[in-house]
Amino acid sequence: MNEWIQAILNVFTNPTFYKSTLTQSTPLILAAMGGVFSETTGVTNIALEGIMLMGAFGGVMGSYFTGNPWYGLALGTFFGLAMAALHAWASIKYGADQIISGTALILLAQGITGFALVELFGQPGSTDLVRSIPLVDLGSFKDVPFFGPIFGNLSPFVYMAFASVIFGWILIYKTKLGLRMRSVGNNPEAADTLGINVYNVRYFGVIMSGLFAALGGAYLSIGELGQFTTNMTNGRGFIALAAMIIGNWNPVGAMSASLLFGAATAFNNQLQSQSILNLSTNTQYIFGMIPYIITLIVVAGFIGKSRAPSADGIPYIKE
Amino acid sequence: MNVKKYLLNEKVIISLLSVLISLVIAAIVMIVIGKNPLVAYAALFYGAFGTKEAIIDNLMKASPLILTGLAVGFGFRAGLFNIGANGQVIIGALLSAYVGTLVGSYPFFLSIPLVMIAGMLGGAAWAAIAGWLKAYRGAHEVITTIMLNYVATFIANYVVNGPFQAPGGVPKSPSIAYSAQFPNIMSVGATSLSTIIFVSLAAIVVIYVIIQRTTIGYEVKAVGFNPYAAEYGGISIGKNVVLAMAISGALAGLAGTTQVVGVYGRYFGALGGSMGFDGITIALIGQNDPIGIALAAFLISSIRTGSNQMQIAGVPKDLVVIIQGIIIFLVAANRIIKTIRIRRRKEAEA
Amino acid sequence: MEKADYSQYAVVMKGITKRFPGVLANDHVDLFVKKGEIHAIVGENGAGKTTLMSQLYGLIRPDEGKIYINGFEKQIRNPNDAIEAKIGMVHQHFMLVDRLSVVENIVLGKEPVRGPFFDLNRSRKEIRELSKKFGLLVDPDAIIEDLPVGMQQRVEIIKVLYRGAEILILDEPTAVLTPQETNELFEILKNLQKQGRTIILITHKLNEVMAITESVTVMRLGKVTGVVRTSQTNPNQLANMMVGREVLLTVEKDKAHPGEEILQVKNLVVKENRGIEAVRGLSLSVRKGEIVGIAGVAGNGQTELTEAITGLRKVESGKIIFKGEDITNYSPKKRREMGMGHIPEDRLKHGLIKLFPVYYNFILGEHDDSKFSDGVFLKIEEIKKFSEELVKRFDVRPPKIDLLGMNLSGGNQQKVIVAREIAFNPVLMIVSQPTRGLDVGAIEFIHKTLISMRDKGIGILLVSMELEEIFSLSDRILTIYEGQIMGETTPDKTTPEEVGLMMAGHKLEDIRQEA
Amino acid sequence: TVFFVTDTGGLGDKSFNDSAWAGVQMAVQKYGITANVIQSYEQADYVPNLTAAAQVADVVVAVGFMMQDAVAKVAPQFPNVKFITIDFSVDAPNVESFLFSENQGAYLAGYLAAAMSKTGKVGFVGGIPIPPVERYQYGYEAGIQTYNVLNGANVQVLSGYVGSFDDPAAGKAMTNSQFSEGADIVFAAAGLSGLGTIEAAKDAGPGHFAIGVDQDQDYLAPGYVLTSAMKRVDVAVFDGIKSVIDGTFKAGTVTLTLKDNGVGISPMTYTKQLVPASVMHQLDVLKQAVISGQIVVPATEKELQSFQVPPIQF
Ligand SMILES: Nc1ncnc2c1ncn2[C@@H]1O[C@H](COP(=O)(O)OP(=O)(O)OP(=O)(O)O)[C@@H](O)[C@H]1O
Ligand SMILES: Nc1ncnc2c1ncn2[C@@H]1O[C@H](COP(=O)(O)OP(=O)(O)OP(=O)(O)O)[C@@H](O)[C@H]1O
Ligand SMILES: [Mg+2]
Ligand SMILES: [Mg+2]
Repeated sequence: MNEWIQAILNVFTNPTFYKSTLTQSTPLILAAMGGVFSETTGVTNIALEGIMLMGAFGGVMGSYFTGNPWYGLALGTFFGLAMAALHAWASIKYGADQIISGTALILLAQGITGFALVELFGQPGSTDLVRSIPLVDLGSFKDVPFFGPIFGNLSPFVYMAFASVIFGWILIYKTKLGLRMRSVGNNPEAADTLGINVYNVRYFGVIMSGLFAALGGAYLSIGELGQFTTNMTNGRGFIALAAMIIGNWNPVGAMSASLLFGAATAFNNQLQSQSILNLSTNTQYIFGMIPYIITLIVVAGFIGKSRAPSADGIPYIKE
Repeated sequence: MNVKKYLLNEKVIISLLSVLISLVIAAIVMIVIGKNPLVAYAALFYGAFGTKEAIIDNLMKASPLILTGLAVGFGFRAGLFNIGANGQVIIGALLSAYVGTLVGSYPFFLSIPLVMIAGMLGGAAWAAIAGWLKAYRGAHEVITTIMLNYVATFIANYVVNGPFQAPGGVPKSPSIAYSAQFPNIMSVGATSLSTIIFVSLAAIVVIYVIIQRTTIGYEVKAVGFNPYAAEYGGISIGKNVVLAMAISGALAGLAGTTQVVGVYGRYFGALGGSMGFDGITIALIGQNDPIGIALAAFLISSIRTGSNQMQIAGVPKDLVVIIQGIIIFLVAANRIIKTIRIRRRKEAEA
Repeated sequence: MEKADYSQYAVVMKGITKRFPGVLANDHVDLFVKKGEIHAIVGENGAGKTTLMSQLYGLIRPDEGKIYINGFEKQIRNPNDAIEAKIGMVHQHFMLVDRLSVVENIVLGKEPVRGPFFDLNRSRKEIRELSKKFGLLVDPDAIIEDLPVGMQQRVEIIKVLYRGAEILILDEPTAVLTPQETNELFEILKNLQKQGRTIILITHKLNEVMAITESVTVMRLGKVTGVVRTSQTNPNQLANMMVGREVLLTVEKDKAHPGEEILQVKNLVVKENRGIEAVRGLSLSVRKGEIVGIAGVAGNGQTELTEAITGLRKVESGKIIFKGEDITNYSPKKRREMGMGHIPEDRLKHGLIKLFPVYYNFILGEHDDSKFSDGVFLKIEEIKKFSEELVKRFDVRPPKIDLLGMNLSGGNQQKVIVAREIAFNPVLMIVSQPTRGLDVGAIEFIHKTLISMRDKGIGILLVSMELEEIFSLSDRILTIYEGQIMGETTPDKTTPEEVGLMMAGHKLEDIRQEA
Repeated sequence: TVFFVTDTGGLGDKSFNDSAWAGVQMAVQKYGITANVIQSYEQADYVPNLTAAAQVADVVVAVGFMMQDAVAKVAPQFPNVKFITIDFSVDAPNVESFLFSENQGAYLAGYLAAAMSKTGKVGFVGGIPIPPVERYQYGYEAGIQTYNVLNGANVQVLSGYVGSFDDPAAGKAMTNSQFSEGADIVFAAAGLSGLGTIEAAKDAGPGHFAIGVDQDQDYLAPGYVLTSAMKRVDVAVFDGIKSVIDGTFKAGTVTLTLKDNGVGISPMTYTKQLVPASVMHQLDVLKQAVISGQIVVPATEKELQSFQVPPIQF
């Protein structure tokens, strides 16, 4: 028992736990923000996973062909926007079932990335290594005890993630456009009678979701690893979806939920790395469950009912 | 009634057109990468229907998809989005595999029902967790079912590597008793058509009847359409949410069972594959209508089965995934096609 | 044909025709509305009033016909065009974003901004000014879903004025208002008229037509069946034009013969959604064969009271006794089984499942009764037979039992609910707002039905915002104010004024003492 | 013609599927045979794919223990088709099965890691605990134990699993955690997730190393991959095909070990110079000891617990 307390103590006193929490959360925050944008305007976007994947691939592709990771970032986000545009086109213009459309886009993303991987890089599975976005080096700050190691050199994506939350919150709750987004997401008919172009506002929301989700994906490839591997998003899009719901479709809430999940994952990694508990291999399975169980408990125990925008997922079709 | 017929025809036409269009788009891609689409599609068709094996394989792939499709579809009827079919498949399969190893001494008419019940109970219980959490703790089922999927996967990996591992150190369960295995209708080479296909067909009928003809179906739909009115009508929302999830999960669990008792004879590996996730697509393409779901399941299984031959014909496996994506996308956006057709008609008239 | 001069008219609609699948909603309709007048459009449910106005506001496009605004022909393709033409519409089913605040709803689409930001303070200010100018007081920061309908309607009107509308369309504005609110609304309308606005008012209430309009257009089955100056007509004549037959605008009933008490409510306390006590220690009783009317301004606890009695809402303290049994904690189901019927206040929320066919809606609550189910399976044949009978008996239109609930007009939706609740012959009926939004024909029918139920010995608790309805139906009148009963009286021993005073919070004995 | 049927991992797994395909290619080069591959999308595809392959091919290569049952079903149906299986054995007259003692290669890697560690802590990152991965893990840990015993050291090992074979980001995070707990050399047996470990080593900078797996992965980050615990699936597949071609095909199970270079550690193209000659020598000695059977490298958790390091003189 004692060594467990000791181990857990170690985890929480180790700056890496906090840094890891940040890095694990970053893709989730960005993708969840995408979800918030889309669903605030009333379009469910289950395709986050697929958009992330495209973002990740585009990032590497751009960096590979130009040698400049920032162009990679641009290409990645462009791919993300394209995917989102497709989703928007189908579900807004043609009142498509948004969940099927999303599912389809996930398949498309898996197919396209896998296919292009072979066609462009001549090998399946993973691309060559490419230049990735340089870390933000805070110089001497790195030497500040405890905080240095955490914030000393983080990927710019981490800052982007938190910036996107602030940006999202202000846009949605403090601007005219945000007001229109919320109205369109809750009662498009009413917005329409006031001469608001429901379709355009929804296009905006969905397209933005493409931008953010793609950033989240690009982080994984050209932020973390400098290469793309098949299905490297590995379900993060769905976790982000969950985070958005736990966060009650609110940027800050979604961020908190993402952080929670990131922390749970970091905790799991750090705890497994404690030498004082020499664990039998089978316990690894139990450890793997930790993040998901924590999420379940939180959702069931503490979060009240979360309330989707009233018109979320309902196509708006005028006769 | 005629109206419904008309719609159904319309639906079928749309789906077919979607398939057609996406095949055309994919063909273009193939030409671009210098493959001959005709050859590829010949292979696709041959791979799905060309031989006895193909047809059998196709049916065997379709039957669990029908079940997960029904599972998700039933959830939708109650206004629930069960993303968790995958987890329910796993738990169901594990339980029936476990029971399957115990019933060796029983005659098949006991052991077969037992494994099926085990699978359904497993899936039902697993889904009911999410149902309960929604009904009484207000937890959104999309979150809980996603999380439960992961947990189920870990549990499965654990038991087949530990307590429930077959001798030989490979992560798979011991094989189930012979008396618990579903008989085969016919075998061609190593490919066998198992009687599990009947389970799926039966499920279609049962679910259709439950939805259309029973009090349960009435209450579940009422809760799905308008919980307030349901409560006003003396229908317990909580009870029905849990019940609907449980039924949905039972179907998914049964899908798991069929794989254990009809395909692998044991639990092993990623037995569920993506069939839970496919269930969502299938349910939606099939418009939550049991018949539609059966057709949708067959559509997907045909593509999957044919795709292997396509690979042999030199088409990358990912291109097949792309084709699937496009088909589903077009089915989702069936209005695109509708509009096109209406324009056509207008032009025709003019 | 010579070019007519419409310059004296704010609105002219000529030969408007609109078809919906299977229906001719408007059939060459002509509408002439003089500048500065209040013009009524009346007609049965489904006559085509809303459709006509929807075209004037650009929500739907006419198949044929022209629209002239202030004498000039105008293409109105969408609400923007309408807004630009200074036309505003208050919709029958409110067009408010319930999660947003009053301000946000009002300025939506025409938001004041400061730099990149939406300028909340300026919006507040502008709205306060408007409110003052027209005497429409609202709390700018309240969230819509927390507001009573009366308030919501004010928001709708301010919304229209905020856009500087000169021509106001109000579609059944009073259907959901209390008498007080209605009077206030009319003051506002008169006030607007004085300031030169033109107003088109759709209503089913002929006394309102008589009260404030200058002229009336009557519609029936999509056609105009008459245009009259209000001063030259009377309610009965209008009613006949609408329905095409004689209608009784007054209810005829003989004396009640009450039996033993069937429902007792003892110091009931119930909270409303936000956790504030809405019913505060209220007691009442209903006997067999009598109609007990609850008069009161909306939002004084009526909703919570009826929901508590029918088991849809938790009781904080107090007792509910039904047929001598304490049912305070019984489930809605149990109460139904004991014979308690309920015509709910909100027909779309509680009363009806819009996506169920009519024949399924007819068995809601009875679906597991042995009549319709053998425990497992529904007896579809019985259900359909049963439904066909009801549709005939209650003259539901269109008489198709597999039509979806949502495709019935509110009027017919209400008939379905009433029919259902009567059909399982309860011994007690809790009735809320039974005729809200219905046309005179439908109202007449429902009133008759309630009386005949009473005469069959059923106890009825009637909650209505319509004093007239309370007076014409009730055998005893209880007036509720802030969750308490201000006093009990009977129609013949009191006056609307006296009840009105109680509705405003004066206890009966105090009123009587002063007199 | 040769047909290669992958398991659901598919080509590009940077593991046995890739190596097997490499082996097939070698054969193609050498003998000018034609070869084709079918990648299995899901488990349910194993039987149909093997069947389809067997219908047209002379030799079918099946990789990954998940395919055991499927091969057992299909092989008997095609008596004149030869099956070559990797990582699992099937008992049939037309099946030659290759197994690997991954633990032996990992054993040397473990010893090397322990010897090279400055911090006295080394790490292990696994994908999902499946037999081959576990053999790597316990062999590795045995190697470390050996180093401790023979050199009176106390190098500790931190082991963790990321729960997936295709999540490099997760692999990187896990590795960073181990670095932060003091490890400076981390062995990843985690398929694509292991790429994250290599990336982490690069980020952590000089003094940190990853150890690659299955193939020689040293080239992926020259100077940061200390070595790779290899498993010559390619060789096995090639030999198998060769045996069919020159008619020496022999049904049965072959377990490839250090002895026949079926497993081992990479030549350390980029890191040799970092390793003291003494350590190189000790590795040789140990290698011989394993080959001679003086050392029996544990392959399971149980065997590891009862593992006794024999007294070895360098
Ligand atoms: N969305 C619609 N789709 C099809 N038909 C419609 C639709 N809306 C109205 N109709 C048809 O148009 C007719 C007129 O409807 P409308 O809403 O104008 O009636 P109304 O006069 O407003 O009735 P009420 O007094 O109940 O408001 C209806 O009888 C109906 O058949
Ligand atoms: N989607 C629809 N499809 C077909 N008919 C419709 C539809 N919506 C409304 N209607 C028809 O329009 C008519 C009036 O519709 P509306 O919604 O205006 O009724 P309402 O105003 O609610 O009626 P009431 O005035 O009694 O409340 C009804 O006859 C109804 O059948
Ligand atoms: Mg109307
Ligand atoms: Mg109406």
